[in-house]
Amino acid sequence: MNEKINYWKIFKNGIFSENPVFRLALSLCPAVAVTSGVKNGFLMGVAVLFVQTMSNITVSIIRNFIHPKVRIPSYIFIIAAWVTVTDLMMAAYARDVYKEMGLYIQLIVAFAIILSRLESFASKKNVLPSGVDGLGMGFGFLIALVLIGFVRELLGKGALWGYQFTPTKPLLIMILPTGGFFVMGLLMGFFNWINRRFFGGKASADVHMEAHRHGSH
Amino acid sequence: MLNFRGGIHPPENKWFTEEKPIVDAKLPKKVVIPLSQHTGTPCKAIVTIGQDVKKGQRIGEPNGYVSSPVHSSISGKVISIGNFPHPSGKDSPSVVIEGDDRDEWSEGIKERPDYLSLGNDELRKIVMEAGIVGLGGAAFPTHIKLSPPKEKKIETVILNGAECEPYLTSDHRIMVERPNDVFEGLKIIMKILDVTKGYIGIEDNKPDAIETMKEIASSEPGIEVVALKVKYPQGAEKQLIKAILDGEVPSGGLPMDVGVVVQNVGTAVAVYDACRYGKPLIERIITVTGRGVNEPKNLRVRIGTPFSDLLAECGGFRNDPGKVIAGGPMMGIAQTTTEIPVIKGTSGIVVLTRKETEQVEYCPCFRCGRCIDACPMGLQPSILSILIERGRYQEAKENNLFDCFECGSCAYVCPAKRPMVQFMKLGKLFLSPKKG
Amino acid sequence: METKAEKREKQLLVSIGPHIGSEESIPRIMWAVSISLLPAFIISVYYFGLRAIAVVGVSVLSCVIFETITQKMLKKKVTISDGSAFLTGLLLGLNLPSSIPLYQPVIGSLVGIVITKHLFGGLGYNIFNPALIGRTFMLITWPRPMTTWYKPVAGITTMDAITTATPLGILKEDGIGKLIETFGDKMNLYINLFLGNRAGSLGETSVIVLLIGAAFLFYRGYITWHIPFSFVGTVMALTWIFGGKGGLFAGDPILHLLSGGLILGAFFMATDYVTAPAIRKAQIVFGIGVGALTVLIRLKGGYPEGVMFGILLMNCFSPLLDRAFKAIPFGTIKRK
Amino acid sequence: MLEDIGIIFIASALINNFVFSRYLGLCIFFGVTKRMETAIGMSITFTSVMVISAALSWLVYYIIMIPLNLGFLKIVIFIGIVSGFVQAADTIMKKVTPGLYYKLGIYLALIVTNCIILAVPLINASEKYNLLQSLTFGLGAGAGFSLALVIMASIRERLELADVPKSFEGLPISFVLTGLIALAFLGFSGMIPL
Amino acid sequence: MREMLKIVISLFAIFVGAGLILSYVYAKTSTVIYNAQVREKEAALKKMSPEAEKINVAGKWLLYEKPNEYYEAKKGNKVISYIASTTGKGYSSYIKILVSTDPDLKIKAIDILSHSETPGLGDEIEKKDFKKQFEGKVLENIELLKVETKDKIQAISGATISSRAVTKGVKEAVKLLNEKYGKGLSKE
Repeated sequence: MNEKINYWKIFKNGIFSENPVFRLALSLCPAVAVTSGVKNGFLMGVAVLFVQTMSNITVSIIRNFIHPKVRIPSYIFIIAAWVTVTDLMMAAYARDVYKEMGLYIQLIVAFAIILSRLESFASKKNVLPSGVDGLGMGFGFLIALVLIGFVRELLGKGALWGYQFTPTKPLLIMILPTGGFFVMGLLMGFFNWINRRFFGGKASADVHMEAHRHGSH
Repeated sequence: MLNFRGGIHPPENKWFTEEKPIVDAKLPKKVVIPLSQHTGTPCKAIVTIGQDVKKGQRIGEPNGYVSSPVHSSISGKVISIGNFPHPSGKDSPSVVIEGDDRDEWSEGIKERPDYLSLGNDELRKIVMEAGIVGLGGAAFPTHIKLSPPKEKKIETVILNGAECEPYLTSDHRIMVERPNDVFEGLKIIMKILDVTKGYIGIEDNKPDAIETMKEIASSEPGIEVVALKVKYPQGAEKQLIKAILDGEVPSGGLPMDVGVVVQNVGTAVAVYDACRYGKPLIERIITVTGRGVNEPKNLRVRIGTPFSDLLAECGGFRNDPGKVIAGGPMMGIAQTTTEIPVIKGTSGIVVLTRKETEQVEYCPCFRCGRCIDACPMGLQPSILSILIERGRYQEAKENNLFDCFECGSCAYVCPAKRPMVQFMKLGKLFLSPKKG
Repeated sequence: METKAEKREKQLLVSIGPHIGSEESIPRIMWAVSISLLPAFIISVYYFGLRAIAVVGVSVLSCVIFETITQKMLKKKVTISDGSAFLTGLLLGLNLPSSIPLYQPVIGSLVGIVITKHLFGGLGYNIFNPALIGRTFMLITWPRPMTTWYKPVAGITTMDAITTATPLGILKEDGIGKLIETFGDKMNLYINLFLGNRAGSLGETSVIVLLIGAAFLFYRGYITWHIPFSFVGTVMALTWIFGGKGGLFAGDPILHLLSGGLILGAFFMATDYVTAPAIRKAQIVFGIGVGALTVLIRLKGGYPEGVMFGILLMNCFSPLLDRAFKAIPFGTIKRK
Repeated sequence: MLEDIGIIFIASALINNFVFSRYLGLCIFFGVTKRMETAIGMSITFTSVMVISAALSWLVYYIIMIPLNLGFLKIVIFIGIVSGFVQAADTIMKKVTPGLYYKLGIYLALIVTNCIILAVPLINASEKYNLLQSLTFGLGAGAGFSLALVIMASIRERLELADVPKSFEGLPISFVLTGLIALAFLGFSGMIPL
Repeated sequence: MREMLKIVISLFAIFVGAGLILSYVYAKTSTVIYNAQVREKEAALKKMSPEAEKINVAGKWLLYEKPNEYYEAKKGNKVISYIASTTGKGYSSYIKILVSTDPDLKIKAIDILSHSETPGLGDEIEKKDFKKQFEGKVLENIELLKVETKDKIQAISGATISSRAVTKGVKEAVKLLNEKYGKGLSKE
């Protein structure tokens, strides 16, 4: 049994204990930038999920072919290629969302989370676990984005997925940049509190610097 | 008006005693003479229990370079040598002498009407032998201040008559009552240091002292009496030098680094007494005052007299006393008991009522900046106190913590009632090499 | 047996010096500032009616309540008696228009007290002025109610008053001509602005009563000239130079001095100890900075009034300024 | 012309500040502002890389990519340019000015995975800025980012001494703080009627 | 040297591989994107004049250096409407507007295509109440007032800059249509 890889564990890992946004504090820009609504957050999440999974798989497949001295540039090329694919697909098939967050879709290429997973996981593992890891990370990211989007859209617009509940916007500020930062900060603080209160855990570590270093050497 | 940066102006409260002439305190029945009454190494006792001693007899031998002998202040019998309470708050080795009421001088005491003809080294030796230390409070052995290293050229002597601590008036009374002795003392000091320029700095709230001193100074070329702005801590050496000479002693440096020696007016009188009359330092003038005593007085007191005797002489406590302070209310030390001897550095006993000393819980700093304005050393006590509160001692050190001489100006002005001096002491303690 | 005297001696207090302290304390300062705002509050009731009491009352009450709740939740000592929450509420209330729906100041107080103050560690640690953050939050969240002003009508009136723009609003939208026309002539304009007979936030309108309060604070030494004077001076200088339509030096500094929230901001909010620099030299730079930003926003920005944003923006720089203008330790200046 | 350049500079530095209103560069923003020294080092490095990569990208984009109709490859190409340039700078600095390299080298390494470096050429391309405008945009964005870093570092130095509730220590409070700064920066909105 | 060659080959292969995949995706999607853009534009124009059978570009014009177009909407051979795209210089963005008029150049409708004005204030230019005010107005009536008005345009309180931007943009467009299709011409 021991030899069997626990795919569920790898998958779960990305969603909870190593949630890229709330736990690893990586790729924070999109977490604030595109989460003024659930829909945007969801689609961004899907885009990252796609890029992460595909890049993980690609790297895993050709990992023996990549020359170790130029592995970072190679990874970046691979990510950039998949991002371009996503970019073009969204431009073609999800036009109204794309107009709002096109720039951020293109910037997925610079998300530290993706590169760091390639370096720390996909480059060492087989295709299947790498894919599952990508899915897990992507899902963790997606869930975080949807959650932030949920709070912001509900408070900021009185709506969910564009469906309006209230006649007016209750707390307009929440859909502005400043509100995005507030919601991020308060949610992170809230999760830390829950974690400390009920699970006795530590606050989310400032590990992102590590990950950056890790990814770029 | 001569001034320095920072400082505060607390209520002076000098009216209790500033008009009251110095009177001799009753001869104490028993004195406790600590062997450590000065900055530096404590003395070694040279008497044994049961031994008879005379007034002015040396009972403690200096032990090292920065040290100073102590003498018996009464005649009587040594009844105990051991650890006794000391105004610094810690018990300290002391010699206890029971008086025999005869008050006889020891034989070695001899007058020297021709003292001016003595050589500098001889005079310096007299000062040392007499156990004279700075009487302003710090009690640094005077003979060391009078022996600057060769490379430091001393150009000026400043006599400190600022007496900036609230309540205290002993220096004030000395200047009014013994102005000539003060001058003679200053001249001896100037002679020893081979200096031609002397200043006497007096805070502007003692016009009578300024006037008296100026009168005498008019006939003394080279000595100038200057009025200083009434401000605490005007009497701190570095601030005094800044105010009078506009010179700043560098951080970590001494007055001699800018060619100055500062002495207290009381010390000058002691120097004169020692050189002229051969008297060792066995008595000093102190102010017993505050709303907690019945009859505030300026007293001439034998070293070693317990506070309780003096308080009784001043009519005892009144108004529910809350604090008995050895020294002034700013830098003095609160005592747990009145069974404490007067030592050479005790400039006064201030008794505050319980109401005056009510303690309030302190709050977080709210950055009003008053302490920054008040700090005479140009520090930022607010930042220092927060750094120390958070245990970041090293950063406190980088912010010049060691320039702080704990004058308490910051704590005085702090609306959040933060115990600044306590923080500073704590920080220095943690940074001192012993504690690592 | 201990004698009475001995017993008493045992109770002697021991602490590290100094053994005396100044009379000043945080509550004393906070309440004094609150009192200095009292004239402004009274005049706001005169001009805007009972509604002023309701708005200020709700702000003050909710600030105090949020302070209590937060401190309880954080298991800290409840310090509402120090007056700082009261003052925050008072300043917030006086910075609001009279017609604001009453649930809105509650949210403003929540943001001011809980997020701006206590999340950052409570009194002394907040980076931004809580009342101003509360107000700005409200302005962004409810732009319409926060920019609906009523003409002051002396006496006890309510909502049947007429909406109008603030003098700065008119100045920005229609120019100075229209503004003078609204008030009759230029002298009349100045007088009305000075007395406070104009639309605006509750407490900002009457320059004279604000100056009375400020004079009290100066007298007590609770504020110094550094921030308010450099702030007001900069605003006047820059509006004089750049404020006019017909080239340089054609502006009307007096108009800019008297209108908007300049006096309220300069004397009561920019001077906030916690959020302004503590070093005097830094305070002057701070004041100049607030003034410059205020004028920039008034003349070029999207909002008619820039005092609030000016102060908040410079609040960001306070730690930097304190750092840059560190006090000079004694002994660094050589003897002359 | 000059006015146009001024507007681009102020808009990119203040009004549309990368951090406070475009939400870019957050990882670095939170990562390096714990200490003033690193914040300043990062500011210098970033601004210079941003300006230079803006220029290089502009040249490649308009001289090679547009004529060859390769616009859709801009992500791949731009990131290639940025990482190539950073790699080159890294090597050259190590050889030519080792002192500076040891001060700023570690920041250089962080740059590749940072979105704001990539955002500059992407925005330049989508706004169709000319070379001078692109350079100005890069400089303005860099200045704005530097400003944000320095402010944040100075505030966080103070925050470290503050009694922040445990759950909010570190990143959460930094986010709230950034929100408050962003709120203050809203004062600049509408400053330049576009 | 061999090492170097290996590196180059490795990188180059990845690069070419990526390039190939991308070219394929691009080839597939670019037409979709282009078509979608065209369709979007058509749909927007169609909304301005629903009964038109054909809407043709009649010319291009510039406002605030932004390219705009104007169109003739025809039913059969008869022009039933003129449409112009125009630009407003708003509070924090350029506002893209479409205006349609009937043949006598009375405004039929306006539509706000895109903007990023202040949420809560400036974005009220999108509201029906505001847009409806333009209907039936001719050139002389397109003027912004800050008071209640029937025959002019009333500004949105608190969002004067945005209201003015839209009004000015619309006015410029109608002025242009007037120049091109002044009464005498449109009759033929």
